[in-house]
Amino acid sequence: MLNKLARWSRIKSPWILHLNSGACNACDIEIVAALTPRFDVERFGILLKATPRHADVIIASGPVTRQMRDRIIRIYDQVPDPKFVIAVGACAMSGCVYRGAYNIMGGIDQVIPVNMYVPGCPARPDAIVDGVVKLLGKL
Amino acid sequence: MSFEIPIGPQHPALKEPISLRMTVEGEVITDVDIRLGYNHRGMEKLAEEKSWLQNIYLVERICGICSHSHATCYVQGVEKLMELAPPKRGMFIRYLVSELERVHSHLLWLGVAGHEAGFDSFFMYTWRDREVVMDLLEMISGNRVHYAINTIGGVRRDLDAGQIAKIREGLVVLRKRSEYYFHIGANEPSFVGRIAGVGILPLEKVIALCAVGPTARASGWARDVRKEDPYAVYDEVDFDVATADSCDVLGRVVVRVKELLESYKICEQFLDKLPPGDIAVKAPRKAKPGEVVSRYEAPRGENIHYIKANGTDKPERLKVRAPTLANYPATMEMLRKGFIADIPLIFAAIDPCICCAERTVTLIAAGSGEESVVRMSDLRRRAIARHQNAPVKRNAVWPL
Amino acid sequence: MAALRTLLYLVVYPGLLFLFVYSTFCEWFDRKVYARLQNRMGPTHTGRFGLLQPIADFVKLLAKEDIVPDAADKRLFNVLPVVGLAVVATAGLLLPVWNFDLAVPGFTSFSGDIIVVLYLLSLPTLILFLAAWSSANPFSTIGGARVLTMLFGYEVPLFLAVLGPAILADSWRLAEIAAFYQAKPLLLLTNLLGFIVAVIAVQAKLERTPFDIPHAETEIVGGTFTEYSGKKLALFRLTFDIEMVVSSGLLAVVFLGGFPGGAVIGFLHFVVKTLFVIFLLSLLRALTSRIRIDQVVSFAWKFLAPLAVLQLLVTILLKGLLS
Amino acid sequence: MTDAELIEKLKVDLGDKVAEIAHPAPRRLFLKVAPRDLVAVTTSLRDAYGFVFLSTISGVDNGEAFEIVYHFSTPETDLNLRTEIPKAVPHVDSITPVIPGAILYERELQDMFGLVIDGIPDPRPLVLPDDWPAGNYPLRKDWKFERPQEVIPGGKS
Repeated sequence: MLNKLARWSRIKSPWILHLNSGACNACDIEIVAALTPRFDVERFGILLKATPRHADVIIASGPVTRQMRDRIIRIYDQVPDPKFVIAVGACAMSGCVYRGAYNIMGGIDQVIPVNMYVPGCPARPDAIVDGVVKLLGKL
Repeated sequence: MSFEIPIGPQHPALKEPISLRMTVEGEVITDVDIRLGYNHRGMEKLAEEKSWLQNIYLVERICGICSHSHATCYVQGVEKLMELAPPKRGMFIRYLVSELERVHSHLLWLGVAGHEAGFDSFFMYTWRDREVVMDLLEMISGNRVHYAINTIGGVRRDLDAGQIAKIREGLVVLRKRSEYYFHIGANEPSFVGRIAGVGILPLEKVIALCAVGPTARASGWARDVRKEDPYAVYDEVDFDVATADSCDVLGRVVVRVKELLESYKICEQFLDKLPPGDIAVKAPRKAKPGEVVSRYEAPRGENIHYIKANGTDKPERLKVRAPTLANYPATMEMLRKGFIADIPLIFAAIDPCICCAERTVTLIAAGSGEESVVRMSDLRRRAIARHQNAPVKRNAVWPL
Repeated sequence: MAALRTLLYLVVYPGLLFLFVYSTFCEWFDRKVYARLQNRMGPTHTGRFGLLQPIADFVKLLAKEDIVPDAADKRLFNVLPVVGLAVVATAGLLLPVWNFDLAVPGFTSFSGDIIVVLYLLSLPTLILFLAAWSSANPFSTIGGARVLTMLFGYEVPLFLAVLGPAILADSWRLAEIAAFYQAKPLLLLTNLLGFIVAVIAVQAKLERTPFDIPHAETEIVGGTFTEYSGKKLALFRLTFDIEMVVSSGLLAVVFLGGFPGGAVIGFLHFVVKTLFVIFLLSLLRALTSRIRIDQVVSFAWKFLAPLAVLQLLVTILLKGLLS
Repeated sequence: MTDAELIEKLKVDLGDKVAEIAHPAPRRLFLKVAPRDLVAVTTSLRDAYGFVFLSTISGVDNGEAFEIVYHFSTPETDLNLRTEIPKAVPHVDSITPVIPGAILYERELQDMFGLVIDGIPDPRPLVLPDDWPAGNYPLRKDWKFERPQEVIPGGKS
């Protein structure tokens, strides 16, 4: 019973933390666009949170740069359990056009475990919303 | 008591990673230090390994907000190297998209400025109306953000009559809304109270520190590449360079809204004058040895690409200088002696596009007069440790 | 029997359970109004019309991992959220929601309870400051300093504004003040100025835009709450929601004539009037941008305090005229 | 002042400091100077011609030498000042005292090419990431990058 309640609340209230690990801004503006009236993720109870301590879901965009790698791990550690990671965009999945550049470690899954991939360059806001909702539906 | 607060690389005011380290004295900033490199991807090295055509798509992904600016700047340089003359219609469509992109970027910026000032309603409204221009761009190019409409020798997609009518309708809506935002931005007392007189950058500093774009124009430095170095079709349209002389964040808001209105004017002229004909010519695979400097007025300021060819199908060197990088020294000047509360506003006022600025650069710009022997990595580790569980002095006196 | 009734008061109505349910409803109302003003929908998919959204947030936070930073003062850090919740819930008890018998002073209604409510409402600010200071994070520290700085700004105007009607009613007891204005509803109009001052001051007390300076996310990340997570954050959020209900209830009693008409009608009065105040607060939140800390203090002392004093002057003159 | 007039004036004023002047396109001038004359030429360009605005500094690895191009512009024209630095002695004078806005671009050169900028006001080493190995300069042509093997999470490698 309690478990059920906890699961229900988790599905209904995912708070997200936006983590940019060296993206080109395209995915970032699409993530922000998902908050705005046309897409309005607050309908699903999704709120964008400022600090990792308050977040449940990390939305990561962009390839991992060498400089950001340690930071990403640290931010991941700061998020309280249970936590989920969504990789948004082709760069966060594999590195996209930057694959092979000297300062790129590859996709975000090279550094932290990823639960969900949202493809696109950049992913559309509706795809991002869909990704978050589907991820939580899988719980 | 003065202590350091780290802003970034993960910070809600910054959608991109950058690290600002402020030494603060109560609420007043006494020193600023910027650490870039979190977003450095090494694109210039990568560009030397890709062909001319592939590089369009790489260059486009330098930045998501001004993707068309970089691609256009690159493509117009390469066309000069290859001695191509793209057809008129193609040029009109290309620069129509670039003006629409300016509209989208400035609307986005207005919203972000509202958000940084804690004015979320303004943010929501501007972004709602930004969707209008996003729809237009999607209709023209097939994608919302990376339009990929440029190709060497012209553009990849044509416009038909129905689309032109839709663009005109969209422009009417946007113009009306922009005038409304102009009204709000200059009249809502709590918003104006936050932005007026904040982040002062006098004209002589603009000149000394080589600031560009709306940041410079808000201090009365009326330079616009479209006007002074009219590339492609800009000598056929009539527009004004928007300036303000208040030198503060309010001036930058005013300049950007004025530029929005100018952009609508330019778009309409493009649509009126759109000639019939082809949209692209075939481009050769290789470019003759040579070099070219391509300049372009991106939404954030002058964008300059220096391209050098060596006769193969790959560039010998592609140097990109994005406007944000040119504005960093000016930003640090603006931040000094400001309030903590003004950091996000001042920083947002240059419309920072960190990913643009960092395709290759790393910089550690020190604050004035402070000679530090600490390695940056140590400093960063310390700042991070502090961020996690800083033992802030308990017996500190707060000069408030 | 009396003990049972007291227990009922404390736990069910108008105690904890009622406050919990009603404050979550108010949060939903606030979010919905705010979203509608911004052209959005607000929560829609959690329960009917998204009504259960705040409860879902609360339960989720309860079920989350609770991190205590190493450098934090553990005892303070752990205990403060509970104390905060207790304080505001106590303040909630003192609201004359029930139709109190004016003749018998009970434990929830006595002469001078308006002062107690006001002071209990000041406590969460201090608790917030302590919480920020004990979490030992530069952002929290700055947030904590800002909390205290703001306190000097809005507290005096709020007290002055709320005391005006009390002076006119010649009582320090909430139920009596309400009864006085129920008898002479026209006199409520003379307190309009004070009402405006009080709404603005309450907005500042609740730290909502334009006064959300202590946790301005674009400046100092989470501000006072940066290090709080899980249960403690849930309790703090609940504290703020209850504080919103209690302070809007206080304004409703003092400025809008209380909740007359027995249990059911009195309750309806309570709901309508508090929601009206919360609606005004949401409107203020949507229409303004965050101001700077120095602007808060100067605004409070240049405009709010003189206006509150003016209101007092009007009240005293009026009282002379009436007597 | 048109480009042609400017070229004439530059030839007269700067004399033998200018090794060569090219004019490949309208509004694009390429000037070549010796490294030792760089600061002097920049100063006179700034004071006498109004070239106060430095767009950027580009560096190119030519094989035997580094070619550095300083891009100046005024509302009338663009001027690109070119100088060549032998790889054996990668030293060049800083122009930051003349144009303060050049600081970032000079640091970038230090970082990417391993050039040494003499007289730069902020001489701290300018590295890429904090853990970047010393002595690697990514934009030199002889520097090659080996991509490390990536792991496929939860799958076969």
